[in-house]
Amino acid sequence: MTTPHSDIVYVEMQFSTSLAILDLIQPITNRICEQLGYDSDAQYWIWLATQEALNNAIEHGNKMDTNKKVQLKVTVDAGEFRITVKDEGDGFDLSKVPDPTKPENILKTSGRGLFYMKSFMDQVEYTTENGTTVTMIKRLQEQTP
Amino acid sequence: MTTPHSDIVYVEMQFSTSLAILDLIQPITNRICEQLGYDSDAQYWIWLATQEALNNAIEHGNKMDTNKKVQLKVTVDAGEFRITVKDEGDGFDLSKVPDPTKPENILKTSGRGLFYMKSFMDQVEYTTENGTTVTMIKRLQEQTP
Amino acid sequence: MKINIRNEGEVTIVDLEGKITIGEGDVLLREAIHELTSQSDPKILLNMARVAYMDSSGVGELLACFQAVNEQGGTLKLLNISTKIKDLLQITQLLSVFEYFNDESNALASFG
Amino acid sequence: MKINIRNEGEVTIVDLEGKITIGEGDVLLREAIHELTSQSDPKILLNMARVAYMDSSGVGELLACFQAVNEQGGTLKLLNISTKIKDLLQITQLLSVFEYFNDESNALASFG
Ligand SMILES: Nc1ncnc2c1ncn2[C@@H]1O[C@H](COP(=O)(O)OP(=O)(O)O)[C@@H](O)[C@H]1O
Ligand SMILES: Nc1ncnc2c1ncn2[C@@H]1O[C@H](COP(=O)(O)OP(=O)(O)O)[C@@H](O)[C@H]1O
Repeated sequence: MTTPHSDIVYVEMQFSTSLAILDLIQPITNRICEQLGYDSDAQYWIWLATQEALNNAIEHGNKMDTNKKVQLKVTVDAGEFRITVKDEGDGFDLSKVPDPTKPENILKTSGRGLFYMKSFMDQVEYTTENGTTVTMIKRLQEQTP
Repeated sequence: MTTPHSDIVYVEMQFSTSLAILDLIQPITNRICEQLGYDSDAQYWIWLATQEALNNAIEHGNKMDTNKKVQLKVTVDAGEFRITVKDEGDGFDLSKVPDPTKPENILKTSGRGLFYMKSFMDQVEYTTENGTTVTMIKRLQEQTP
Repeated sequence: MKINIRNEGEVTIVDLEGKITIGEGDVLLREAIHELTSQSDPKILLNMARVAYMDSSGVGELLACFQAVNEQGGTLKLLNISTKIKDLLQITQLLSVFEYFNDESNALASFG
Repeated sequence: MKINIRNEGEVTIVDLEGKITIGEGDVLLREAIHELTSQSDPKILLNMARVAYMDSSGVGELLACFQAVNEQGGTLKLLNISTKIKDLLQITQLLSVFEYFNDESNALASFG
């Protein structure tokens, strides 16, 4: 662990809808992962979950509309790494999202993002009000998958 | 130039006071510089100015208080690259900041940050209300220094 | 992503290098496979030794390629998938869908 | 930042590698110079060939070192400063304050 002085405990970002930003966000989540003592495996899965959430916000939420914005909030509190992604889309009905591991869905070429997010994070919560907000929590020192 | 589709035209960040974030912000300003067609020299000076503004917000504004936040906004509009840094400090009197190039100040070991910002950017403006906000503008395709 | 294509007898080995994610690599991969499936009965070995990262879009892309090749009466197999990619396929029940190898000559021999 | 110290006759060459910015390199540099100024009449050559980046804090640090060495009756000179660092010193009227060289043997010879 580094000294609290140099620790990053809170970063909030808002950016115009663009996939180009993803490569610039990854170092931020990685840096916080290191700070929290996650090994490189855990870092990998946390980034994967974060990327899936951002992809969904950009693609399904904001539908690539560059006038819309995506918000990302990463906070560290009481050993909990909390990642929130918010878009300006129409929301969706979580209960209608098919389970990709059901036999009839296994060979579909999409629909695994949410499943991965839930697999690699300790908690994933959705709210849809003025867009979609997904909050993902990773508790300290549990390793995935 | 890349396609507008992947362009980053707006990034806003808010983070807890920490110097550790600087390394994570540099790729963002660099990426936008590339997008705007600045060469690596211009990139270097734009980052230097940005870093000086962030250093001042962290050090003089928020006085390293990790409970306070720094806000950075980078926007691209009409070929103008605009960088805004805001802190939660007490502000200061710009007119009282000594000119580092005056003979009596040349050998001082501090006091050059603002001067560099003004040297490398086309426009630098300060407002002090609920903290300090510095806005720096770089117009497209003018090279520095 | 970089793609290199080599032929070993009847088998086409596609060496992938980089990331297979949304907006990066996915389209390139699709185009390369599309090209290869214009011939009949294609035998394709995707060498993923240098694929450092893949997300759900990448997994979807892999499946799309697999199915495109199958429809053409061909076969697509995987070579050198990392533990992490194996995990991604495993937890979505896809590991058994793909035939995969850790050794190029074994992989080539398997095409018969 | 990495610091390596070598002696060439009476001159101590300090090889710097990395960044001299606030919170990075500045303290290390200060400590290294502090160490060296404990001897009398120190002759120090700061080799900045591998200093890729410096901000206003770095410039201030350089000056602090310069002055600390002077107070000790010594001399501090610069070796291999990049165009960008030269620009930083130039526009703040500091280039004439420092003696600087592009060639190590010339620099060493200059200490007399
Ligand atoms: N932020 C979002 N806004 C709107 N719809 C979403 C959002 N995130 C997910 N969805 C919906 O949930 C579905 C499943 O998402 P996901 O599991 O990530 O798979 P995929 O993105 O491959 O479709 C999407 O197809 C979409 O309909
Ligand atoms: N964001 C800020 N909040 C409060 N004071 C500031 C801020 N930025 C600059 N200052 C004041 O202006 C002075 C000059 O700043 P600068 O030129 O960057 O040099 P330095 O940071 O080395 O002192 C600082 O010493 C400080 O008093």
